[in-house]
Amino acid sequence: MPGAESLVWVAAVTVVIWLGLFAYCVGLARRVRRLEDES
Amino acid sequence: MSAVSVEFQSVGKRFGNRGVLAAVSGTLQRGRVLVVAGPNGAGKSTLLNILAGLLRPSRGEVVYREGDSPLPRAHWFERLGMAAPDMSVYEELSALENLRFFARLRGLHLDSQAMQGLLEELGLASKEQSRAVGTYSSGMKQRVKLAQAVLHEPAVLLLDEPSSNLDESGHAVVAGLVARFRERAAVAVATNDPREMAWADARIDLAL
Amino acid sequence: MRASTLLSESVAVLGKELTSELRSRVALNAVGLFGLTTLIAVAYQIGPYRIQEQDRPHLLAALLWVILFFAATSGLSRVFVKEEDARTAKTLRLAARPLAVLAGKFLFNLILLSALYAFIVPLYCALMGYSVQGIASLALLLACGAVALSATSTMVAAIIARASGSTTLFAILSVPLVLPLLVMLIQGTRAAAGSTAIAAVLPALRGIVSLGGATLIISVYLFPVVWHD
Amino acid sequence: MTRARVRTLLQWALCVWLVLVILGAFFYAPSALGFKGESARIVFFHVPQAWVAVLAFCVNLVASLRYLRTRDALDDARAAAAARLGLVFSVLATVTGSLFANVMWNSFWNWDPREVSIVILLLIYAAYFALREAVPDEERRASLSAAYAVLAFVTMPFLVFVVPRIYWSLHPDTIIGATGKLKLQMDSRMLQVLLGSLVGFTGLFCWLYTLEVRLARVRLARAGREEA
Repeated sequence: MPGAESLVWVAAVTVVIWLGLFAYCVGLARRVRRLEDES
Repeated sequence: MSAVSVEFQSVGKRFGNRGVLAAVSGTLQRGRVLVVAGPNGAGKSTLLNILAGLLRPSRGEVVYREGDSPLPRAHWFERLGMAAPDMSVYEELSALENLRFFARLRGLHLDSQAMQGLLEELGLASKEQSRAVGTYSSGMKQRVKLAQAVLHEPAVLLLDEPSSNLDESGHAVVAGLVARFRERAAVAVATNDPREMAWADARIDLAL
Repeated sequence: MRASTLLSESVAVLGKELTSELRSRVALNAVGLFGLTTLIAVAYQIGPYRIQEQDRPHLLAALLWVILFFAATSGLSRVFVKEEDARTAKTLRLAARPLAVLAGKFLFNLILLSALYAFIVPLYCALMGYSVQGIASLALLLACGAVALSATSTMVAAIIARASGSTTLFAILSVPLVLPLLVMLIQGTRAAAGSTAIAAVLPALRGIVSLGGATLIISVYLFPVVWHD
Repeated sequence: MTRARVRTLLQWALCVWLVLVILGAFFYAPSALGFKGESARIVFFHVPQAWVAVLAFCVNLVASLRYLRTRDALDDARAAAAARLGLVFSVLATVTGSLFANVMWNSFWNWDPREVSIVILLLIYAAYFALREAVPDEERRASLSAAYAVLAFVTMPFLVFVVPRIYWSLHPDTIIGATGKLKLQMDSRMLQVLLGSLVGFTGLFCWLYTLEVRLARVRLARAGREEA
């Protein structure tokens, strides 16, 4: 397998995972902040 | 064995968001029968379970005292006899085998005659005693359950609806049992039956 | 305080289990029939000659444990659920020490499992033409496997009895705990089939004994929590 | 307000660190020899994910043991939070590992011992949540799931050390190799990135974990107020 092709999928997987983790973090942080402000 | 008393202070229980018992206080002691009355769902059984140490109260606390010193929780069950609608005996075993099993668990050295005598006292004729409990009528099962509760002469006796499924003669048997234990154990009876409420020396009325 | 010893109480619980079981035969029938059915299905469909010579050691060992595991699951999960169903759990809880209950139930499961193994394994060897070189090491492996598997399944059975009591939950909870054991047991059986030396099964045996032992020790600490809450 | 400020600072530090790790994984580390193309770069994320999955399992154990002692609902929430994160990261580790296996050996799954181990870990987490779902009463749910967590932890050493040792494995030896020492000959720059990534993922886990615990604390406080 040529290097470029494998680089593409590694990059794609990395991007997907990091976007997912980032969304999880931000969503969680926002929920915590909202709940803590409410109380 | 010296007398055991049970004190409970503002005991309450909730399951999730549903409160089943609001703060209740009282004392169980020898010579005084405590009757817990109230409509179905008011928390009578819950209170008895908490007193037995089978259920952790959400608030308040229960203290057992033997003589003057508090009794550690690990020893509550040894002093306790309890009969309740959700406490069955083994259906595959006969009444006698059941009693023999519970006697062995509690380390009692009872001969068969003592156990037969107890069952007869509770109104279970000796020819019935070696049949499997599964073949009994519900009234006869109730008598075996009561025998299981008092087998080891407990210092604390908790009876939850003791006359359920029993006829007139059965009711008299329970009355006799309560009278017998009033002087040697701390007794609590949870009931709806006006005749049983008459046994009360102290009474707690639970509301919905 | 108590006149009875833990041992006599455990024996009482075990005796009660055995008497009830001999009269109702629920677990015995479930385990025996399940085992026999899967065994016959496997033997009929695959038999001694369908498997290529080079695949025999792997496949026969794995098939044996698949049969034994599934037959056991149906019976072992019942030990505590039946107390909850018959409403005898609370009566027992008040009368017996938790450790006596655990010991009695564990021994009952162990006996049930041993009976299953004694019944199915010789039949399997005969029907599938499975020639085992190290009979002694296989017996040792089966004995240790029975102890480890009953330790795990007794604890899981206690947990599910307090949860929902469903056999599905039993399977879900026990699979991850039992899988490492099964892997080692299959590995050990393969070794026992190929060699008479006990040393051949020793690596697997060591793993099974330590995992089973660790589970038993931790159960002594955990069981009162599960049983009382 | 200082505590909130420290929190914000740490968050930003973590973000910068992780961006550096990602950049490092692609531009700083050389491509690994003996692997197809650039596919080995996934290792910089795969290994830390597996590590966090195991770490979460340990945190779950500690919280469960604490719960059994204190009977504090917050400890139960801690255990559940750790398990939730462990589930997420073990799924990620499984997926990345499986993709890598496909590139390397043309098969997504070949029942390698290490794959079996992570799958069992995954099954344990799934079983843990199945158990929690099945118990409506909160106290009983807490104590049963704590007991199961402790019971499941017993299999842990067998997953990590024993089973992979008995079996032959395709998996490159990494941090905890079957022989117990670092075997994979790594370029020093690769090692730097990998260790940096491990630190970063651990930080990420800590952040997520504290967020989950704060969430649980607020919820418990609210339930307590409703009761009063």
